[in-house]
Amino acid sequence: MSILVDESTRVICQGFTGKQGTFHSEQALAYGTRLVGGVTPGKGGQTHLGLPVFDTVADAVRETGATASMIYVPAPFAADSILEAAAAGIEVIACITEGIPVVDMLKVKAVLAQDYPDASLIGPNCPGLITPDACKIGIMPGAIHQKGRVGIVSRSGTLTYEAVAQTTAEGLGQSTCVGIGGDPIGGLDFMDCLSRFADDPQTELVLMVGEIGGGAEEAAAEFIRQGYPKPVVAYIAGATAPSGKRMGHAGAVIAGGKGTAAAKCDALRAAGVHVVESPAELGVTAARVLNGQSEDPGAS
Amino acid sequence: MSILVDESTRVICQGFTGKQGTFHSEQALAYGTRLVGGVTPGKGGQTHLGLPVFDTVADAVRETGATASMIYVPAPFAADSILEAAAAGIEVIACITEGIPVVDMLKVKAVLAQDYPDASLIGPNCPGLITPDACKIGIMPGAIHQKGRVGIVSRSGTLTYEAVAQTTAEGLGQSTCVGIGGDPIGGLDFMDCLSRFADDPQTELVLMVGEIGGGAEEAAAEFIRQGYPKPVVAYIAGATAPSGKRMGHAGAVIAGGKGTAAAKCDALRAAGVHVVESPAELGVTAARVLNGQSEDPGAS
Amino acid sequence: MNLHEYQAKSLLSEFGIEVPPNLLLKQASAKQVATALPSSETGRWVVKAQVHSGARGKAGGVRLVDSGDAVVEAADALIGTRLVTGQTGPAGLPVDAVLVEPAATIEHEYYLAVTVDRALQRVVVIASPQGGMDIESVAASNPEAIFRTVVNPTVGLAAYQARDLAFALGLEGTQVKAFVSLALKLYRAFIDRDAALIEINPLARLGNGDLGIVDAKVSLDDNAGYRQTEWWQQRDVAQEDPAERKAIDHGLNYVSLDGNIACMVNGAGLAMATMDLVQHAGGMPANFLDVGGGTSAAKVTEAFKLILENERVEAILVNIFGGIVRCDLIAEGIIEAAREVSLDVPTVVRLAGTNAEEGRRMLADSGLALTAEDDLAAAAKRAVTLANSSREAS
Amino acid sequence: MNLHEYQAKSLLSEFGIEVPPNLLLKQASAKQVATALPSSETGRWVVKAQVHSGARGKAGGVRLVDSGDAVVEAADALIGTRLVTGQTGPAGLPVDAVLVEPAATIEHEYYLAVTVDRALQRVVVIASPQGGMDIESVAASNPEAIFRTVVNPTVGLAAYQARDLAFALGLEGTQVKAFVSLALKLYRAFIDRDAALIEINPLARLGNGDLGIVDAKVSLDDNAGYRQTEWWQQRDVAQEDPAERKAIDHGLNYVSLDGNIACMVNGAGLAMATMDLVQHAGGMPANFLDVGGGTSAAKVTEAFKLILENERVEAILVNIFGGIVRCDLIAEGIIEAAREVSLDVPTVVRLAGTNAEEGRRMLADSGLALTAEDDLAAAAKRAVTLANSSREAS
Repeated sequence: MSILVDESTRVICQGFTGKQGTFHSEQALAYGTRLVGGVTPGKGGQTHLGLPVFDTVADAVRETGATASMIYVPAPFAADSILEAAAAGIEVIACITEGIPVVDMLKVKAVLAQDYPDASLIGPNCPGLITPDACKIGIMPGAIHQKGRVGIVSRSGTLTYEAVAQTTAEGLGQSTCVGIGGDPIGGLDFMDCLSRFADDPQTELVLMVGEIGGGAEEAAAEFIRQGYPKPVVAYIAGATAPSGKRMGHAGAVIAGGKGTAAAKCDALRAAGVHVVESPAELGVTAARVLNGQSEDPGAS
Repeated sequence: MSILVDESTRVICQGFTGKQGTFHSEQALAYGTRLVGGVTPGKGGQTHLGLPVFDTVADAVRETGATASMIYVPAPFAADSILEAAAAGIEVIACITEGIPVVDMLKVKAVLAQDYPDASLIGPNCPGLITPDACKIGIMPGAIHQKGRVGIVSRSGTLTYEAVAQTTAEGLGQSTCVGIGGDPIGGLDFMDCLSRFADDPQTELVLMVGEIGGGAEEAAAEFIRQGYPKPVVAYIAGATAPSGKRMGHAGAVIAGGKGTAAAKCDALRAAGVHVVESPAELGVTAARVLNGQSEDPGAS
Repeated sequence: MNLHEYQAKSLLSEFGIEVPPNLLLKQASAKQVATALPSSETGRWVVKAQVHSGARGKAGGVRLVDSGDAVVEAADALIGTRLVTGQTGPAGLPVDAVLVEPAATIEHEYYLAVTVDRALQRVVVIASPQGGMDIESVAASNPEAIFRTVVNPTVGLAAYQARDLAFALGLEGTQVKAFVSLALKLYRAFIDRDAALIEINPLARLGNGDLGIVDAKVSLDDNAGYRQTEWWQQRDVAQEDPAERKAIDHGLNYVSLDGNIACMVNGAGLAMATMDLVQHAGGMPANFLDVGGGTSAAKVTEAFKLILENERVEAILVNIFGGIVRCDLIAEGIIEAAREVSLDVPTVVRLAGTNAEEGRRMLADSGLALTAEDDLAAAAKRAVTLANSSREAS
Repeated sequence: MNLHEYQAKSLLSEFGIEVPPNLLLKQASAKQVATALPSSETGRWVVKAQVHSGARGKAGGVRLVDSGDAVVEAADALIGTRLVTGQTGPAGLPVDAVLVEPAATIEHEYYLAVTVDRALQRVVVIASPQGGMDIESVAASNPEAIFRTVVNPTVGLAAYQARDLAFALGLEGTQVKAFVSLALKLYRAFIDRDAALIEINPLARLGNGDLGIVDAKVSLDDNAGYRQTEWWQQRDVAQEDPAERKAIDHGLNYVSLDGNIACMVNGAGLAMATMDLVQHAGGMPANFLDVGGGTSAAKVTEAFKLILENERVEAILVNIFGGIVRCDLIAEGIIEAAREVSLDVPTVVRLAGTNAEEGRRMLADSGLALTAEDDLAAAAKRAVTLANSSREAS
């Protein structure tokens, strides 16, 4: 088992024939992802990487039965691509594109909630998601992953790879790794992924990688506090980041005390999460917790 | 029992101090409705009809505990009033105002679905709703109503009164009467009311009054066909209305065959509904059905 | 409210939509044609009667000509006449202006429209590769040739939705982009101008492969007149039924019909129900007339005047269920009206609801020859009987 | 991207928002003041330094004067200087222009802002009756004096929401309508101009009871520059940190910090984590530097140059986890850069992920004095040790 995607997931690529789409489609295929085609409007009927190209996502879904999509469409058009995927019935939409204006994403979020509540958006501005040895939808280096016991959810890109590499090095492996992206307005958040990991029998522990800014980690802490069935290990990047530099807007401020790494770590610890101070300790901590060598941090 | 409102429902009036709001608030009070105050921005703190006036619906809800509102605000501002009521936590919003632009209502519908899925909007452009001897929220003449066994849902105003008067004359009375309004974009539809009547023990039969145009009656027919626990009597106004006169736009046409009184009656009959040809037969038919004198119309 | 074709195209061009160059003539003016006729690559022009009706071509309202002189001739033949189409009724509509455009080389005709879908409670965009004819006919004969997309009001029409339609129509290359651009602008125009319908039919694939708007129809939401004043000021009342127009001026909702029993009712639903009852009783309604919610005595008087202008009327059925409107006020209006217009048509009055008894008493006391009925069906039957006997008597 | 006050007010006035009459001076010009100084009812004017910082008043950047000559004098005293506020750091920001406005009689100061709430994933409008100071201070000391309303993107800010805020602020009579009108226009401006923040602070109740905008701050969404080109062309690079500006020009994300260990990392999260590790190992990061996803050799070279311009740097920690970016390309960049700039600062390189081995081999083969580490924590520790010993050695 895993969450969101597995070896049977049929995937398409939006922005298939572009440079990014081509490169990462090749990588996905090389990893063994069941990539079944792609979409580039106006190139319908052509073949690319040995796979069919469609004019629209609706065509691609009808012809291939795809249920997941990875989006490498340039930022000015990516919000539209997300909606196109959702409207065509795609269930897992990983939008890798960075630089989508906030106003566009505000609307996308509202439309998804209204019309496509069952679609799971990952991103934008994210590395994508991967279920090791099964399905890679995104830009992460496949080779560092190993099928295993840890579910990973992260706001960061390369920092996720760090967490992956450490859990692989510890021999724990990953069930599924989801990079939820660092944009202010995005799709699945920590809570959404945590609740999916809770239901996944393969996942024995969840590793959460957060950053300063916003209140998503606090919300996740509250969610965990209300009763979460699996151990959670967390790291929040940015303890040493200069405050006020890019956070000096009213929205962050009014949250009052929220947004700093310290506040996030406190909230998570209070919820019983194993918070590590150093990103280098993610793997060893996960291993210790899984091997029962760590007492309940809430009791300490 | 009843649906939507009863004798304990605390009601406010939006547009309270205006001419319409004042007149119908007086009528509501005279009927015994538990009207607890009203809203007119800028007149907060005043007293009107012996009741407190508030600047905002939020204030009114906080101070009075109101859960229902009747709106008599002029059309250019009425859509905003609906949203204000919903945002303040009002559960039953009866918007009597007619003439609200369609574009405004499209947005209101979307926002209600997104943010306030539990709010029930009645109307706009409707007579409101009444639970006899308990709560009158609207412009219907209270005196013709009688507490009783028939639930009434209608797209029409005065035609509803006709149905009410007939069921009163037959000694059946009404559980609740809901005028859902005749505008193309509105709140509760036939189905919404049917499903509420299905759950209401006081309602023994539902009387449905439709009109030509749109496909709401066909949708209700399909809903009933899938298994409805109570008998339904229906009348569709406009069998003799000239077709094409005001219906000649693409939206109605593409529905293909839908929209005429004949098509609606056929759909309802096929669903087992007792369809009457004459609006004068609503009361007697309801009485006959309730007294077990009518065989199953689907079998005839 | 309907716009003329020339108004519709002007409204669309406000939103950056390209429409053909044109010349509006309100009289056949050789001078104006000589100076302002747009050039035509085909050497031909179309002269189109500006009336609020489709099916103008079949009715002779669209003329294809090949010179400036012929433009003047065609304009002269149309302006000042009444055009009778399959949609206008026998009286037709007055042609007060013609629109002259260069004739295009049309390779294919598409259909494109934006409207509201009542069932879905959303705006829909509708397209078909079978344009140039009534979309109703396509819907009846070939429904799979009609493509629809439902618009979420938060984002409005999304580019992918327009693209889906473009590919469904079989468009290719630059046509896809042109179609997407057009559809997005049409949607914007629909929302920003409070339209009820915007219809481009046909949308043409021209000889050079470009897409071009040939005919355009725009109807505006009657509820939004207060904020679209620029266009409402241009409303052409000459195109409206005089009785219906007069009704609107008095806040009444009136539709002329072909029968002999006039109806005066409060509420649209009850008005339709009353018409149904008249027919059920063996008569034919002469009109739909909803006197509305805030009815006054003056309004009732105007309603009577309107009804009596129809010479086919042999009986009047007044059916009022007092809710907001009080029956005593209605009675007062009936009495005033009966005195002001000499009410010589048999009239059945049925009053119910608020202050019905007082209204009935006022009518009884008035000394007027009115027939009162309490029961709805009985009132309709009585009106039909009276109409029949008045016909036999005359 | 931040706008100057004068730009912000110009942007707002595009949306029909009334701003005070003003005069922008880029040099202290007696002639310009004589001809273009807006009249002042109070007989006084404010001369405000145009810098990208709040807290200008306390820093002497806002001068209250009572004559045209004094305007010139104040402008002369400000233009060409650097203004050091509590938010700018010790170097301050250059004052290249001042904005002159008539001084108003202010009865009360309110706060009003539009921004995005990340947690709610919606736009929020924030208002407070305690304006004129940092909203952060109000949030800390008096959070119940801050009112917020969350905007649904389908309708945008609704009139009732603005009214709720107006009443919450204690506004009365015509002030309520004025506030509602202002808030709705601010929201429209926020959406149409892709803002990240619009802040009116203070919004003043003037002597005559009217509401007036005193100071306005606008930041635009960095992602939307491509469609807000008019404003992006007016970006004032003189207000930006020269290193940070140069970084942006090269597609790098750089923030100057006070420590001695320079960091070069790919990805913002890993960059912050690397800084945390440096501190964990007993050092202090000299900068945040994200070389981004599509990193090239040229970009790495520029990144090294940027780092080395900071004289406090005593060691460099390169931490690359290859995902999109290949470690061999990074290695190539490091080698090129080390040759181009004479790399005399101890440098620890940690490469992981895609092509990491090849990258490591290239570095080893280069003959450069680079320290390679595989482990993240070890790399940070090594960088700190090297910095300490290089300091002791010098």
